[in-house]
Formats: sequence, structure tokens, C-alpha cells
Amino acid sequence: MLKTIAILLDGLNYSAWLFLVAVGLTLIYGVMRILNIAHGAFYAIGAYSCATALGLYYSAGLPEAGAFLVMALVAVVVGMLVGLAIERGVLRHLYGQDEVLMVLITYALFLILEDSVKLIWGVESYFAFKPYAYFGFIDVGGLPYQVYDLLMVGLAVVLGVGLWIWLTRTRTGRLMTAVVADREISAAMGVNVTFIFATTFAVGTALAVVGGVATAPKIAVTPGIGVEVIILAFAVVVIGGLGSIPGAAIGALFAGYARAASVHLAPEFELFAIYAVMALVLAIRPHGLFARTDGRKI
Amino acid sequence: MTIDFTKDWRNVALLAVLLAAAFFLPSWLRFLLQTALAGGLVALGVMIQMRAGLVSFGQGLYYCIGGYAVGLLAAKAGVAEATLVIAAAVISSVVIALILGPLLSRYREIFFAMLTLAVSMILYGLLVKAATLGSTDGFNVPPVTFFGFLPAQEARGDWTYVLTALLVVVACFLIARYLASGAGALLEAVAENELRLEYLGSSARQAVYIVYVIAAAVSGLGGALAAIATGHVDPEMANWTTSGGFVFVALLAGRGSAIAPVLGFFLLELVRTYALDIAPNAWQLILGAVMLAVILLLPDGLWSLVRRAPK
Amino acid sequence: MKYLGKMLAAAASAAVLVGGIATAEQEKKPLKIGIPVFLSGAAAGPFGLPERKAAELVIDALNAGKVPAPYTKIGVNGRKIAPTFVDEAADAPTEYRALVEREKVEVVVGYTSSGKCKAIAPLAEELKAFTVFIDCGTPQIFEEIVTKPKFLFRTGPTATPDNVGAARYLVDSGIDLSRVAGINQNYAWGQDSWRDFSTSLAALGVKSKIVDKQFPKIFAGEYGAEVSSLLTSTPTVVHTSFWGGDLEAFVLQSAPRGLFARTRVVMTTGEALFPRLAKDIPEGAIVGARGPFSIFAPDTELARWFAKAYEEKYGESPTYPAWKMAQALFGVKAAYEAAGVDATPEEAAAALVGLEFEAPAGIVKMAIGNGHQAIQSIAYGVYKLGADGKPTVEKVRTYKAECVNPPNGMTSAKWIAAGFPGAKCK
Amino acid sequence: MTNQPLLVTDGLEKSFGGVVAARDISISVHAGETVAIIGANGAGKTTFVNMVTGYLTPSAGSISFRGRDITGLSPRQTARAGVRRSFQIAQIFPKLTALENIIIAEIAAEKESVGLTTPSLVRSRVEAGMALLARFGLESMAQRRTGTLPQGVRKQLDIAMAAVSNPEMILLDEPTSGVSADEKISMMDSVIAPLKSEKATVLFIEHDMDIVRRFADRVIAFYEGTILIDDGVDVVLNDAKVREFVIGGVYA
Repeated sequence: MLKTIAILLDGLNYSAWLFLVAVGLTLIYGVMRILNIAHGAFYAIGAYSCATALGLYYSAGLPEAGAFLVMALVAVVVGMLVGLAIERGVLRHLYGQDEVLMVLITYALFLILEDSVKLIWGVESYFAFKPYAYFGFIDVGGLPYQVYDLLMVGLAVVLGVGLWIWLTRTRTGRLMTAVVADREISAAMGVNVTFIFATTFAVGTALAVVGGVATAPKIAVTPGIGVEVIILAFAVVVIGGLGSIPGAAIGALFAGYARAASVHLAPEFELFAIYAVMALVLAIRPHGLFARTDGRKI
Repeated sequence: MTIDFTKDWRNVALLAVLLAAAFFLPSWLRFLLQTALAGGLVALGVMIQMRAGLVSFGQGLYYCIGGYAVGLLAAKAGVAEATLVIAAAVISSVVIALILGPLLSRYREIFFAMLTLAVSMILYGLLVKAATLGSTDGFNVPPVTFFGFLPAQEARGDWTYVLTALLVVVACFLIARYLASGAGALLEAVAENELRLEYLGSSARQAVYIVYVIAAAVSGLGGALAAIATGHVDPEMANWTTSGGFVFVALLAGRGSAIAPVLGFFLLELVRTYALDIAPNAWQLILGAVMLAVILLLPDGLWSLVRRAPK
Repeated sequence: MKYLGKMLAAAASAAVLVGGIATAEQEKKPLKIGIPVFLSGAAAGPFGLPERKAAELVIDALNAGKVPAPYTKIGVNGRKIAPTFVDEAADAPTEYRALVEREKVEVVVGYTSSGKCKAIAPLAEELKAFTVFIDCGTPQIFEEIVTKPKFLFRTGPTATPDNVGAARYLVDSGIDLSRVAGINQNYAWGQDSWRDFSTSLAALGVKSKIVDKQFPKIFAGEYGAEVSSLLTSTPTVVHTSFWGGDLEAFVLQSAPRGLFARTRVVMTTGEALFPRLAKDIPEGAIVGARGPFSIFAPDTELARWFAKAYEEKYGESPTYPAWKMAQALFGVKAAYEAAGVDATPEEAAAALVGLEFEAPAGIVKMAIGNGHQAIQSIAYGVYKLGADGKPTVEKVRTYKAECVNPPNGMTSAKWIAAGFPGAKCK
Repeated sequence: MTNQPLLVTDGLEKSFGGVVAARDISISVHAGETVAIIGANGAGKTTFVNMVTGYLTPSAGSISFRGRDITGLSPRQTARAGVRRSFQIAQIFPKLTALENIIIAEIAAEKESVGLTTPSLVRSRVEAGMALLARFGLESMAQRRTGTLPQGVRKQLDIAMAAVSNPEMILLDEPTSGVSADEKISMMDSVIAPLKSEKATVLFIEHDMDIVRRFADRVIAFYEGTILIDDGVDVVLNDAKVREFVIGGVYA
């Protein structure tokens, strides 16, 4: 019984985390057809920025609750800045390249950003753990659970639903979906594709940064955290179908529960539970569970 | 781009001459060259797939299979005969590729990249899990024998270098022949207009299957030679970051000659050994910047400079 | 930015060094030492950095003749030491050859990762290069890979004493071992550590039920589910060999959920948390330092000097990797000086075989691996935050080197399985 | 010419999720004929060609070629059976030269094995390729990279590639679209003559009635997914319904 509760909660918690780190990736791919390997570096930048900002905040002796405001601020400001800088500075000049070449370009960006992170922050670990302990824990049927972790589930749901409403119910969002459907026609119809792309990339980056910021209080922020994340995020979006927000949610749940179940029931399989799910899904549905298939016109 | 590889054997001959002369390099540099040649073969495997427009982010799979085939035979089964272990490495790579090929040849673009990556990561996971094979530490590969003859410790470097150089030249020659063949020409057609190729009566999937298997064979050979050179194998060979390095070299070197990735890998290793001492934490930054510059300024890689010169 | 500054500083100091040598009259040829440690990647922070700092500190002090007895002589045999640091994260065999054959270093002192050590071990013998491993846990180096070593040494103990010592400590302290769980990284280090620990418990005659074995991916960073599993399986003792960021993350995630309050947690590398997380390690945790290092170090002049000089220079106390680096350098110095004033590397290597030398962490005996592998005592203690906010340990138990290491000629695994034959614990 | 028709379709139908794009298309074409297919946009012409050449699988009906059932075969299999096509937007290999494009087509058309042993640029292929380019008046383009050539030349090359291996039947999807009005006739001359010289049976989709009148022996008019009339050129082009629904639609 306790084990069941643990699997349910851990799976949910891990899925929420996976969704947070993967949703930006799928958004950017969905609108821009860029599979952004640099996503992992954005996550790392988020985590480091959060640790630095919180360090400064605490050393100023300000009230502890304000830390969450700082985190939110860091996520939005750093995300938008980094996203816009990369989009305006680099990617803008490269649109129209083949999708695979874009993967290599973002891989190059990833390498550059990874080292930039090390040059800025060094190789020693950073901590920002106070917010994680701030809310304490609650007892769920005998299992102590951090309230922070449960809030993370809430954050994932709010961001996911918010993103979905934004894409389907607002003008900008609808325009974005139009761009997905056909870039040339949208441009011909007067949609400002440049604006849509810049917005998408900035929002997608900010989502990766949110992932990093929200995770920073739980971990030691060390070099290499971005590499770990990018592979997990890939697995999630590939399972769900590249470019689909509901797909990312389903993919996160698949991968999250696969991992939680293996941790509790068969820890020896934990290492490749996610890859196994990914390979299985791809073998059955080659383009993921929620994939759009674009037919080719002759 | 061109499909004209009829003269590429001349480049391979040039490579043979260079490698023969390199026998007399200082031993550390020659060793660097030797490991780079082994890695260069994997980059060559990536390169020929790139000719079909396919980027394998999991070529480390075959690098690792080749290395572990040699390692398992030499260290665990007591078979250290060079010809046998290398043959086993190539054959096991080909067999795995023959099995995976029908599935992977259905995929294109990023789905091919992602699926090759996933398969490679599954092997990585399995090896990390395999405590009897040393998990992440891997295990050491004893020196190989040459038709039963085990060279003295001092001479082993010479023997394995000659072996490596010889096999790399042969592999490059065969790949050059393949690229010059009808099947090689079809790769370019797959990359540019697969639909047209189908309407001309040829199977794009078959062309992809063939290149996938050939790439696996040459990568498996690379893994085998790396294991023999360094005397050590570990699961890192199958990690996606290793594969990313091969993609990098293939892209940097270009697709214009069978020898381009091999020379490119050596060039990269040479720069790396010096750059790492100066700026260990800026190395990837340099790599990334070079990669961006090559994509933007020399989309056909450094080899296009060589090609452009005459005319 | 940080590194650019360092590079400039290094270049400047190199220039000064060159100038200095040119003017000095008839000085002896410097002793070139190659030092491969992690300068990049996730192991750079917890290992490479303290190792490099310790190496720079010890080498500067030796060159200036400021080290207390028995190492008062300048440099090594009066020769100044000239270190070359390289990144262990790079391709190890290639970089190693470049050090030996291109840079022509006399000695290589370094390597933290077991994988790298395994790759380098046969190469050291092949190139006949005097090589001293500082760390790398795996006992396989002299048990399987190089069984007749001449040039290869390891002055740091293997991982065997960590886990044998942990098991002994738990048993001797009368801690309830009825339900045991482990969380270790899913790679060779973690798998070996768990195997040694669990087999040691069995060899000590403890009837434990293994209630949970977690092997998360190395650098996973996220251990929510694993902590839940540890909590729900209600162990009385949890064993972990986590290190670096993973250990830090594990403590930060499990302590608030009360894991440490519900069960005894033994962390074999726990001491490494002291400088930066002293206030956040739950009291009552059982910590080790992979040997008699830092807080477990003996009270000798050399130990006091090392800890004080390190703290003065870098503003933090040295963690065990720093101690191990210092130990290796003193071992090299002791070997050269034992071999005579004009000792060649071969002679120094021969002199290091079976040598007993003093290190900041006490006497090191090159006792096993045919005299090429060091053994040292191991200590564990219960963590307590001192009144002054400094980390302390209480209820310390120290086990003699011969108690937690196999005798020469026996492999660790066999020795543990056979119930520690020949162990001298009194 | 025998009495056995070369291509027969019987009651072909194609619907996309309830929307019927083509229905009840039954025709037969004899060897040596040159048939024009006319119809307004969306009348089902391209859907018909796509079904015959294997890009679309018919929802109902059958296709037979030289008496063999080729319904539902893939593009590759239909190509190998002897039915080739060109495209409304030229489908070529833009980074290669014209000669290399033809050589790819030659390699692809060869029946035997995978072609690992023969060099791609073997002399026999190069000679045959140059000869083919010459037939289509493209020999001066042989060494030019095709991506930068004018649209008309690319469309000629597209047709030339389809004509490699001298197929018995070739379907041309709007061969003159995108070509300026005054070049249409010379363009058609340059492709129909070499096809006819090798006795190919030609079906072509065309909007320009002057072209139809000049090159076709027979015309099939499509309207709203099915055949309105199938007869000689003069009969069809003077038909009242054709004038109202098809030609009117085009010139309106």
C-alpha cells in the first residue's frame, strides 16, 4: 500500500519535472522545426542563475519567502534574455536550413554554452537549497513528502495548461499554430513570422530556464547537468511526438511512471527504463504517440 | 556536391604514403595518429551516411561493439589473434546492423538521428549495468598476436601502428570504391530527392540499408583498432557525446573524399592535445565555434577547400 | 573569465620561473612531474580542484624548503619540482604518452577515476614510466591488471577498506543491522562499493535482510523516487558511496524528508561535504573519509602543517582528495631520497617498493601488490556540528591498515568472501 | 499495334476521409497513343496520375498495364513495370549536374542487384546519358549544376530522366506549366519528339488547348472527379459541356 502511494507520488513528481524540462523543447520544435540540443544548456544556465541569485539574496539577509519571487524573476528575465540573444544573434541568420543541419547548429551552440557556463561559474558546485526545505514536508499515508515537490507538480500543470490556452485561445498563439501549418502561406497572409519565431524561442528558452530554476534548490548545481537533462527531454518528446504539447505531457507521464515503477519494483532496470519505453513506442509508432504526419505534396 | 569519386583512390594512395612516412614520427605523436585513425574510421562511417542526408547520432554503437568484440575475445575468451578479433569485430557490427537496418532505414532526418541515438544509449545502459565487464570502468584488452606471434613489449607499438595504418588504407580504399559505385551515387539521390529516386525505380530504403551496414562495418573496424591501440574499452564509446564527436568530425572534414574524415580526426586530436593544456574548460567552446563557422562558411567541410583549388 | 585570469597568471609565473632558472647559478636539473587530474567535467569540483590546490601547495612549499620534518630538504634531492597539470577528462592514454614522451616528465602523479587508472596501468609498465596513482578506488589495478608491477604504484588505499571499515564500524557500534539498504551510483565504483559492503556484513556474520538496493544513474541529481523507496522499505541502515554533486544532492533531498532521522545513513565519502555543507549534514550520520584523512588524520606536525597551510592559502579546509595528492607527492620525494642523491626514476621506483613513509595522514605502508599498493588505516565517526559551527565527528573508531586490507597476494573480493583471513585488528 | 490495350483502368475511385477526389474512372490506352488529359483544377487529373503511378492507392477499382494488375503497387514497382512519370514541379537532384541526374536515373533503372561493383560513371552510362541529353536537346547543359537552371530546362530534364530506359508508357504532369506562353510549343516539341521516336505511349495533363490540339491524338476531359468525355481531339474540344465546364473554367 505504502509502495503504491510512493509509486503514484514519485511518478507524478518525476513526470512533472520531466514535463518542465521537455515542454520548451517541444514548443520550439513544434513552431520552428528546430530540435534544440542547446535546451540542456538553458536548463543549466537557469539552475546556475538561480543558485547565484539566491546566494546574493540570502546574504543580503532578506526574508526567506521572498526567495520564490527571486526565482520567478530569474526564470523570466534570464530565460527571455538568453532566448532572445541566441535567436536574434545566431539562429535568425540560419532559418530555412535543413532540420538536421539545425540540430548540428544547436549542438554547436550547446558546446559553446556548456563551456561558457564553466567559464562563468567555475567547476565547483553551487547550492540554493533553502527554498526546498522552506515548506517542510507532509505525511502522505506514512510517506513523508516535500511540499516543494508537490508544488512542482502544480507548477507543471499550471504551465502546461497555460501554454495550451495561450496556443489555442489567444491571437498570438493561433498565429503560432498557423506558422506551424505553413510558414510560407502565413508569411504571405501577413503574419509576422519573425515576431512569432522570436517569441517562440524566447518562451521555449524561458521554459527550460524555469526547469533549471525550479530544480536548483533540490540539487548540487554542477558542470554537466545540462547533458543529463537533454537526453531525458529528448526521450520524453520523442515518446509523445515531437512538437505536441499534450504529447510532451503524455511522454513525461510514460517516462516518469516507467522510472518510478522501476525504482520501486526493479531498481536494476532504472538506468534504461526510459530508453526502453522510447524504443518501444518508436517501434510501434515511428513518429511518437501524438505525431503529426505532414504529407508531401507533389 | 558531386557523385564523381572515380579519382578518390588517388587521395587514398596519398594517405597511404603519408601513413608510411608517419611511421617515423615521435612515438607519442604516432600513437595520437593511431588512435585518431581508428576514430577517423567511425567518422568516415558517419560521413557516408551524411551523403544520404542521414545524421547518425549513435555511430558510437558500432565503435563500441567493435571495441568490445575485440576486448571480450582477447581478455575473456583468450583469443588474441589480431586477424580473428578484428574479423569478429567487423562481423558482429555487420550482424547487428543487418538486424537493426530494416527498422532504421524507415526513418529520415531527426527521427533517424534520435533513433540511432536511442539504440546506442541502450547499449550504453546495458554495459554500465554489466558489472562483470567492469561497468563504466570497462576493462583492459591484452596485446594481440600476429598469426600467433606476440611482439616484444617495445615493438608492440610498431606492429599495431602498421596494422592500423594498413587496415585504414584498405578501408578508405573500399569506401572510395563504394562511393564511386552506382550504390554510392544513389546516396546523393536519397539526400536530395528521395521521391524522385523511387519514381525512377530504385529503393531509397535499400540504399540507406546498404550505407547503414557499410558504415557499421567500418565503424566496428574503427572500434576494434581503438581497442587494440589503447588496450582498453569502456561504455563511454557508446555514449551519445562520443557519437557527437564523430558527427562533428564528419561535418568539419566534409563529404568530398573518403580520406577527409580520417585526416580531419587527426587534425582535431592534434589541436585538442595542445588546446586542452591551455584551456581545459574552453575546449568545447572552441569546438562549438569552429563547428558553427564551418556550417556557415564551408557547408561542404574543409575538404571543399582542397577540391576548389584546381579546376 | 575566471580561467582567463588563471591562464594569464600561469603564463606570468611560467615566465618568472624561466627567468629565475636562467639567472640561478648551476642549479640542479628540475624534477618534471606530470599531474593528470580532472580540470573539467563534474569530477573537477570535488576532486580535480582540491588535488590541484594540494599539489601546488606542497610543491611550492617543498621548493621553498618550508615543509616540516622529515621533508625539510628543498625540492626532491635538492632539485626543484616543475609540475605539468593536464586534464584527466581528456583521452587518458594519449595524454599520458604526451606527458611521458613529449613533455619528458620523470614521474606521473595523478588519476582519480578507476576507469582511467585501468587504462593507464599497463601503459605505465609498457613505457617504463614511474607512475604514482593518487586515488582511483578499484583494487583490480594490482590484483588483475598489472600483477608484476615495476614502475606503477598507488599511494592511496583502494576502496576495499572504505566498505570493510564501514561494515566493521556498524557492527562494533552495535547498530541495528537487521534491515540494510544501499543507494549507490550505477557504475563501477558504486556497484563495487555495495558489493564489498554487503559481502563484508555477511562475512562478519551479520544476519541482515537487504531491503532495498538503489542504483541511480551517475549524475542523475534527482533522487525523489529513490528516497521514497528507501523510506518505504524501512531500513535500519542505509549505505551510500555517492560522491561530489550526487552526494550533496542526495543529502539535500533526503534530509528534509527525514531519512536521516528514521535510519542510520553511512556515507563512505561523507567527509567531503564538510567544507561547504557543514550546517546541513544531519547530525548522527556516519561519515568516512576514505582513509585517515582530514578530520580523522593523526595529530602530527606534518598533518597540522598541511591542514593549516591549505586553509591559509585557499580559505577552506582540505578534503580527502587533497590529502591523497599530498601523500603521493611525499611518497615520490621519499622514494627519490631513499634511492640516493642522483637517483634516476628507475632507482626511485625501485626504492618505493615496500617503502614506509610519513604523509600528513600518518605512516603509509606500501605493503600489498608486491610492495606497490599502499595500505592505511580507516576511520569512521558520527557527525556532529561543533558549537563553533565547525564540523566534528564523535564516537570515532579507527581500524588498522592490516585489519581492513587483504594481505599481499590475495584479492579483496576473495579475502572478504573468505571472512577476512589474516586480518590483524588488535 | 495490337488490339490489346496497354493501360486499362476500371472504375478507379479515391476518397480522402469521405471526400471523393476521383470516381468511376475507366479508360484504356493503346500503345503508341498520345493522350491529353484536361480539366479544371481539382477535377481529379493529378489524383488519377498519382493512382496510376502508385503514389496513391485507389479506394476502389483496378489498374492493369500490359495485362498485368498493377493496382496498389508502389511508385518504384510501377516504375519498374514500365510506367514512368514527370512532375508538375520538376523533381530533379538540384545539386548535381544534368548528366549526373541522368546517370542516377540510369543506375536506378538498372534491373540487376545493388550496383556495388560497377562505378557510377562507367563509360557506357556516360555515353548513353549524353546521347539521351542530346535527344532532348540538353547536351549543352550536361555539366551544369541543375538547381540553377531555368524552370523550362529543369522540366525537360525531369522528362528526360523519366525517359531513361525507354519506358513503354510515360505520364507527364503539366509539362508546360511554369513555362512562358511563347516557349510552350517549342518545349513540347523538344520532349514529345524524342519520346515518340522511342515509341513511348504518352499521357499528358495540359491546360493549354493549343498544345492539346497540336500534340494529342485523343483527349480525356475530367470534371468533378470523373470523366466527362473521352474521344478524339476535335470531338472533345467542340463538346458543349467541355466548353462550358472545362475550357471555360480555365479561360474564365
